[in-house]
Amino acid sequence: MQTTLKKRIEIVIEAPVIDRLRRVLDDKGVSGYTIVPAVAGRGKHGRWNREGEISDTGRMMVLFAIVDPSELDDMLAAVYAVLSRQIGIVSVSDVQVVRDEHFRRTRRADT
Amino acid sequence: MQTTLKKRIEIVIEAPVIDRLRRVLDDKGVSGYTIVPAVAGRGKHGRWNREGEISDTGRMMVLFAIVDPSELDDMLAAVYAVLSRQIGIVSVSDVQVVRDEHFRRTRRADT
Amino acid sequence: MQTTLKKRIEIVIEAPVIDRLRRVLDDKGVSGYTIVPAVAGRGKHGRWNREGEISDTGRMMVLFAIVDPSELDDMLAAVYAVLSRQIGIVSVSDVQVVRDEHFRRTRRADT
Amino acid sequence: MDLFDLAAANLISPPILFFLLGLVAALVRSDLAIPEAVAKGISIYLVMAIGFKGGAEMAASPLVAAAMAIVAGIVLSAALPFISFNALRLTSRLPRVDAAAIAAHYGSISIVTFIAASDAGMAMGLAAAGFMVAVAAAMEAPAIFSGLALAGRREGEGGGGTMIREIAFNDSIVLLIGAFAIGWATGERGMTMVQPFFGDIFRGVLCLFLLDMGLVAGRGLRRSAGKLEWRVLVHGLYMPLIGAAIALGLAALIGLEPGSAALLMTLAASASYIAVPAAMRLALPEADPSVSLTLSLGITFPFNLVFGIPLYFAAAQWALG
Amino acid sequence: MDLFDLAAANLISPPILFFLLGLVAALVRSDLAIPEAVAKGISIYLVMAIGFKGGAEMAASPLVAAAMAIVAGIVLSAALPFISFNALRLTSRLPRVDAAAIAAHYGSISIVTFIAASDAGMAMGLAAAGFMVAVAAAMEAPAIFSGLALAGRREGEGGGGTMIREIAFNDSIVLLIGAFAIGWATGERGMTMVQPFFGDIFRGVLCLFLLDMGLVAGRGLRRSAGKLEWRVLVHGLYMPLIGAAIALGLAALIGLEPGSAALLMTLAASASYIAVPAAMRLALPEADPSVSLTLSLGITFPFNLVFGIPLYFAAAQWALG
Amino acid sequence: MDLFDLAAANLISPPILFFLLGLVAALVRSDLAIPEAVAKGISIYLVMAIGFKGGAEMAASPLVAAAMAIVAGIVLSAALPFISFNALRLTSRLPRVDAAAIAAHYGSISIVTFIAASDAGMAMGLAAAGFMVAVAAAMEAPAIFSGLALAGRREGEGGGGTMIREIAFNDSIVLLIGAFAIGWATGERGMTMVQPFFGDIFRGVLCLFLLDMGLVAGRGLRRSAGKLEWRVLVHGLYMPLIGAAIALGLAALIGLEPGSAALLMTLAASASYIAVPAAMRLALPEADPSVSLTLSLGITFPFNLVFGIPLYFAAAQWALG
Ligand SMILES: Nc1ncnc2c1ncn2[C@@H]1O[C@H](COP(=O)(O)O)[C@@H](O)[C@H]1O
Ligand SMILES: Nc1ncnc2c1ncn2[C@@H]1O[C@H](COP(=O)(O)O)[C@@H](O)[C@H]1O
Ligand SMILES: Nc1ncnc2c1ncn2[C@@H]1O[C@H](COP(=O)(O)O)[C@@H](O)[C@H]1O
Ligand code: NA
Ligand code: NA
Ligand code: NA
Repeated sequence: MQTTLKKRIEIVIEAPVIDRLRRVLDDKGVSGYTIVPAVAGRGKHGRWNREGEISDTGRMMVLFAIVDPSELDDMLAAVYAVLSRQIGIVSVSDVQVVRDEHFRRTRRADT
Repeated sequence: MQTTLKKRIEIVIEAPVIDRLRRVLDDKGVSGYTIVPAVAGRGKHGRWNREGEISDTGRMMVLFAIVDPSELDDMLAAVYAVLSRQIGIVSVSDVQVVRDEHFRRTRRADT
Repeated sequence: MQTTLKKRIEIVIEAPVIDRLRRVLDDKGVSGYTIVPAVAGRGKHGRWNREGEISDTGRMMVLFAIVDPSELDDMLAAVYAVLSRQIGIVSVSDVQVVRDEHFRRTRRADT
Repeated sequence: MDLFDLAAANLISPPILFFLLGLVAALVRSDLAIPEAVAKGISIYLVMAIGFKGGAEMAASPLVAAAMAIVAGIVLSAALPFISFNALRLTSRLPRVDAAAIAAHYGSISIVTFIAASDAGMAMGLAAAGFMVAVAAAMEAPAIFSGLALAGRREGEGGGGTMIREIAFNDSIVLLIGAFAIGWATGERGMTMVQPFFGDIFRGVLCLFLLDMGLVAGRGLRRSAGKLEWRVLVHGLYMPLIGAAIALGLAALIGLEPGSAALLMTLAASASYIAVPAAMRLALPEADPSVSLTLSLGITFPFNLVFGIPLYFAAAQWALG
Repeated sequence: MDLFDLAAANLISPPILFFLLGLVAALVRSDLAIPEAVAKGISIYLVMAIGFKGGAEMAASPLVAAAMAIVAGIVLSAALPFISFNALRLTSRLPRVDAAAIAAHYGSISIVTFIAASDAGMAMGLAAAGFMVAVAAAMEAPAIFSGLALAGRREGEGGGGTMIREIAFNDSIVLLIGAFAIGWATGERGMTMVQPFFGDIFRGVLCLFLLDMGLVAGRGLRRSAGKLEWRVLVHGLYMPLIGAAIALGLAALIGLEPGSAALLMTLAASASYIAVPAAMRLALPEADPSVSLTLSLGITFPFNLVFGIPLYFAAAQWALG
Repeated sequence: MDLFDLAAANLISPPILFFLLGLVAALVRSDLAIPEAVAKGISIYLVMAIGFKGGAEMAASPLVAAAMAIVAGIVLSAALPFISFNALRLTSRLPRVDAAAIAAHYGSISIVTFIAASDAGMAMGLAAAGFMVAVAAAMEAPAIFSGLALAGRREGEGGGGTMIREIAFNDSIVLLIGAFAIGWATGERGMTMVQPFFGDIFRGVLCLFLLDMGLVAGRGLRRSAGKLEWRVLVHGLYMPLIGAAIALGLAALIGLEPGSAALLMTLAASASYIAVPAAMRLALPEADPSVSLTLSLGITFPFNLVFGIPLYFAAAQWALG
């Protein structure tokens, strides 16, 4: 099967800024992303756990986006510009995708 | 530690067809998979968000399966045959696993 | 952008032992991890599905940790020592991270 | 009460006002949101409660009347998609498969609209027969088969037998019929045992649920109403009226009293946004789900809730009262 | 009422019928499902309510009787696993560790079975003493230690001290005892303040919860009943009867009235499917969890709910009434 | 009732006892936990109910009194952060941005503390005016702008206009004001329609919610109290008293009756742990969220709930009764 190399960016980010992150990705024309809820974790800022919480502060969300290698640096720069002072981490890995046409960069997504 | 190369297939797929996807994987004898719920995202079909929804339409699920490289093409072909008209994306990456015996292909899984 | 190679360990583990796993990672000084809930899956032990369940037995959690390659073997050994008899799987992949200072190994995490 | 009084009473009832609150909150982009699990839990409660109450009241219903109403419902569910489909094909440039998918939504029903109408009827003192719950259950599925036929699809494709099973054992049908049967079996005595939960707090829980439905409808509207062709959009306003008018005729034919007739009209007027969208994703994946969902959830649902229900009650009373 | 009447009354009560509805829905593979978060939330509500009510009724209970019942409960919980283990080893080829794990489930209790039995007793007019809630709490943990002993496990292994803490501060024990203490402290006055929530709607909420339990039990059965040896399977049917019989003897010995005795029998007859399975995964990971869970949740739970509870009430009334 | 009686009555009321149960359970590391979705659902219910009831009682309130109370609330919310900030800077070595973030929490309010105080007032027979709900809504946001000013931040940075929108259409403000307006619009008649859900079971649901809040507060305390400087920690105890005292003065000035005055004191004394923490993460990301959250949720919230509320009611009655 014909596959193409893409980059998978995975961002663990505190929930209160997830909307801001989505706006950045939309503005950059990133073709897509998916958000998965985390329920617990640990980092430099200590341990956290969602059970029973009613506030969004202190919870993390995991966002991943599969992008073209050519867009990677641009996108990371944008993400860092906005989120550098927030709590979270970013990592990047290689993936292969099958349907390439799914990942064209679009001009601007609908809101 | 002795590790073996495997492939990690990650499928983001609309919720109404997740049972059909499971059936395909079971029939192919894929040794295992795990499903994680997504809560929001964006793609060619627009933005979505789970909050307050009561219907499964319009939500995505993330399924990942760690399989032997030899099974990969077969499995992708099967997945695409069934899901090509549905909303979602598929990506593949390399992973190392430690306990290899966990990933033997079985004939047919129980239902 | 300056990136560094790290290892991403992904552990699918039965929920009742997740606290034990967290304790092991804290003791090893692993700098961070994130836990994501799975909702369904299949493996050698059969199919499972969370809907309507009230007990934690039989559900899986996905924990991922991004660690320095130098820590990998140590950490895997520790994880296996404790969890070898439990239900679950472990896989490792390569990732690039941007802010390296995020992943220094700490002596012992707060509890 | 005349139509104007009915409309006014409906508009200042807490359930409708909470729905409008949700709608407005979503339109001003408030981050108010009810967790998905809670919304699903409440919808299960509402279906159980309405099913149970309907069943408990079956003692008072002649079975022949029930059977006739069920047949009327099935006919409506199967026939309305043909009207909806042709109207869409005539007035818009929607592809065949999209028109067929939308048509299936309009033949089937929205159980929440039915619940809100039952509650409104009770508040007006226009109670309906218990068997109307069974009519609601019977109307969910037939429209799906009409929709598939209109799309030119054979049953073999897209799942076939599996799909028929999936539709027949669809969660809200199973729950509605099951709770109805339990209510019937336990009767008055059973109802007394669970009255505080399934009866007393029902309308308050409905307020909470309609708040959520308002939020969902409002978000749906904001997201995609602008993208709909206006000829498709107005379909969401006139199709309920067509459905209700035909249902009124059928109700007169089989001799339903006004309360029950208004509910049959509501069922005909309402469009599915849970069962049918899921079925369409399986059977007609080429159909764009956002068009039909915006139409049924963002246009028809609010229209029925705010204007339709008092109108159907007024018409039923005027014609049959 | 004789046994037949009791059984009939139990069978047509809404909670049991909703349980059966869930069971049937799961067996016909309906996709009906209650969200996990809602199911957990309801189970917390039920435990709070039953604990609170038990505590509020403590004013009426002599403390000596309470102490004796608690001791009887602890004895049952610790002793029943030995019977269960030997029966399994004698009749089946289960490995030692699996038999020990199952045995621990049967010594411990199912709080939902207890709640359903309390509710059934109330509906029959056979109220139980408030302290039976404390007996239920006391019976959760001892069986776990018996199970570990039967598996030949020392306390040092598999967590040791940590595990004892985990079991003692187990969520349902903490909540049950805490709510019991609060009910006791606030008495009649406290009960009045929260009666509508913890009292009036209780049975209705129980219906919703048992619907879910039916779904869970049915899915469990469908998934793995076929894989169980039949000798293991019948253990899920006779072991409750053995437990109930011994409990009836102890109840007679310490002079419990019929209502309380029937609850002690129910506790003895019931098998854990929350606390013990989790503890076994930590302490005896080699034991196959699907065997014990299918047995306790898929076989014994429905058996007790549908047949056991009326039987235990009838027997208690016949022997002690 | 004198202060001692009030304190005792408060301490043995089920809601407070369930809160303490949660606190203790978390401190002994029990795994008791209410699912996040359920906790959020319940908090939505509580805000809806309190808003609706407040609105329904507006018929009885003179609008001038309401307007004056709202102004008093806005003044408190905007001014208290300046006191809190200076106290923190004087007594501790907290960086400017952290002190400003904490100060914003103390100017704003905790809606759950307000709800618990309303409920306690009702139980004591010291009802408050319906408009106090509007006062609570008005007090959420002003403190945030004071906090930003104290941090030396212009509105342009960190989101600017977007942030003002996010704060004004914050979910609890929208819901509180919306439910208040609906209650006002439907009045007595509306209240009767939903009394069983929004009225009768309210206190019981509050018990369940405070159990959760106890668990959350206890876990927060366990996790990070040890890391707080004690000079910061005591701020969580004296700042509520300062706020309450100033509020009492204002209440006397504008002529509030004791019940309403006690609620104004409670609002001034309470610290936000939902809206403000989220706003601070957006606007002042350098501020360490764990410090302010531990302080408001782990120290001030339990203090107000257990000691503050009876104290404020006693003081209001003594000064204005
Ligand atoms: N090395 C890591 N691997 C996976 N997740 C991490 C890692 N470091 C941090 N996180 C996640 O990011 C959150 C914030 O990290 P921190 O800013 O280091 O406290 C943590 O609570 C974790 O959920
Ligand atoms: N490039 C991508 N990276 C991550 N998730 C994606 C991507 N593209 C699509 N998705 C997910 O798949 C869903 C459907 O995609 P689409 O068919 O492009 O609308 C989206 O809503 C996202 O949740
Ligand atoms: N190959 C795999 N890929 C992804 N997840 C898996 C795989 N194998 C097992 N799992 C997950 O781990 C759980 C336990 O696996 P097992 O012990 O094989 O039953 C399964 O229920 C799945 O959720
Ligand atoms: Na219809
Ligand atoms: Na037992
Ligand atoms: Na304040």
